[in-house]
Amino acid sequence: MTKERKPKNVFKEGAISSEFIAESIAKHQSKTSIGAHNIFLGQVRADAIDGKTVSAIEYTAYEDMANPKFHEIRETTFSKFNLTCMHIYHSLGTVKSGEICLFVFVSSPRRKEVFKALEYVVEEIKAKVPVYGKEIFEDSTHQWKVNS
Amino acid sequence: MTKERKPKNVFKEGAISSEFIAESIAKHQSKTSIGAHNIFLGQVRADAIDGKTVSAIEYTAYEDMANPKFHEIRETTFSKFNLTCMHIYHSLGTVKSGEICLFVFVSSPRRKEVFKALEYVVEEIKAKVPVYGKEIFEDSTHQWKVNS
Amino acid sequence: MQLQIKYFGLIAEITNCDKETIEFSKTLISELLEELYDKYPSLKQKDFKVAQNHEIVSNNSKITNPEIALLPPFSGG
Amino acid sequence: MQLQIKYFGLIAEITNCDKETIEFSKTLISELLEELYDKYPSLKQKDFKVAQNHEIVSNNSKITNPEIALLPPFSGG
Repeated sequence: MTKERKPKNVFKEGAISSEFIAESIAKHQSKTSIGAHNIFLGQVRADAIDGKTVSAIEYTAYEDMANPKFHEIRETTFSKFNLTCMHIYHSLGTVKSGEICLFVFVSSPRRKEVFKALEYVVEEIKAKVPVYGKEIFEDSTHQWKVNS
Repeated sequence: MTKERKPKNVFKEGAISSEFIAESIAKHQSKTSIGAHNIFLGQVRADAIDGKTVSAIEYTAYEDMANPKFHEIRETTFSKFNLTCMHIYHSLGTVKSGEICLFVFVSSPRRKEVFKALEYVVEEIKAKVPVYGKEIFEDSTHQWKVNS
Repeated sequence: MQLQIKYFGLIAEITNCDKETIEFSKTLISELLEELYDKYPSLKQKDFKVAQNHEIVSNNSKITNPEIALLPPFSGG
Repeated sequence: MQLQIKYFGLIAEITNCDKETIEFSKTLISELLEELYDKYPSLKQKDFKVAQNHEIVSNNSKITNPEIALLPPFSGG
């Protein structure tokens, strides 16, 4: 891929709405070389831990490192897979349980590519991007989220 | 899984709109055991074949067989993967290039499950469900779509 | 026995109809196909499978259901 | 040299601040960590990595940038 892509700000304040996702899908209808889209959505779970229930996650990030890391992941993914486009959005701040905190969207002429690419991107984000989730319980106590 | 799921009508007349997809996503915000959604969207490509461009696909199906097959795929997928829910919609009739003709939506507490489950469902649909796509060119000639 | 034969996709273009009822006195799918090949010779060159009771069946199968479908390769999604 | 140290997640709770500026006269990450362990003894029990120039670096690395970040395990997504 020779086309140059500029680093974008991946972060959005608060939850990612279903309307935002719909607009993003609709924008791709003019790209008629696309045959397959694959979308990953991370949703905040109301996990019960020691009798207390998670009511929200508060996300913070080392943004100066996270945005370049997201960009690096984008570039590597474009070089590994035949994708037409890719979009990544991650929440910062408070996201309530049931709301969406991560939106990854890949598109390609062929379906085999999007399956491989999407899983790659999501795993890379989890492993390489300095984002922190603070699980807030209903009684306002908290614990730091650990990815599994 | 002991919960019984009734066969649904998977088919929708015409293209699947981004608003419909958004509503489907929004409905899952009350299911707070979900941590990960994975969505596959099939979009009609404006393929150029022998100098002619596909402007639409007209879908027909052996519905009496297709709906039970979709149901069978749902049941098998639920038994193989730890999913909270699954939705499948396929277009019948005319879907223009750039529009969406297949919408598969799986949700689980954990992301690893949704990646495996979604690819499984999509491949099963392609292989086992009697649906036919007639590619309509701009000059109104046509050819029958072949899946790769 | 009266059979209703359903045709789909490219096959329906060859038969020029989506379904038809035929009188059939033999027992196997392969025998039905022989009759259909007589009626529509260009069917022979085409790739399709036969479904009975909404399942793909082999040509050696007995006909047990009055509805038989001729299914060219699927192209959904 | 003046260093700005940034703290995140659980680490920022231990240091009770998101960032601080410290005067540092040695050369290695490991030497910086010794000073931080003196200041925040409970840091020693915690799992974290050190980033310089927005990349994870080993404790043997030389400090070349005035911004250093202490990063506990990531939990995005």
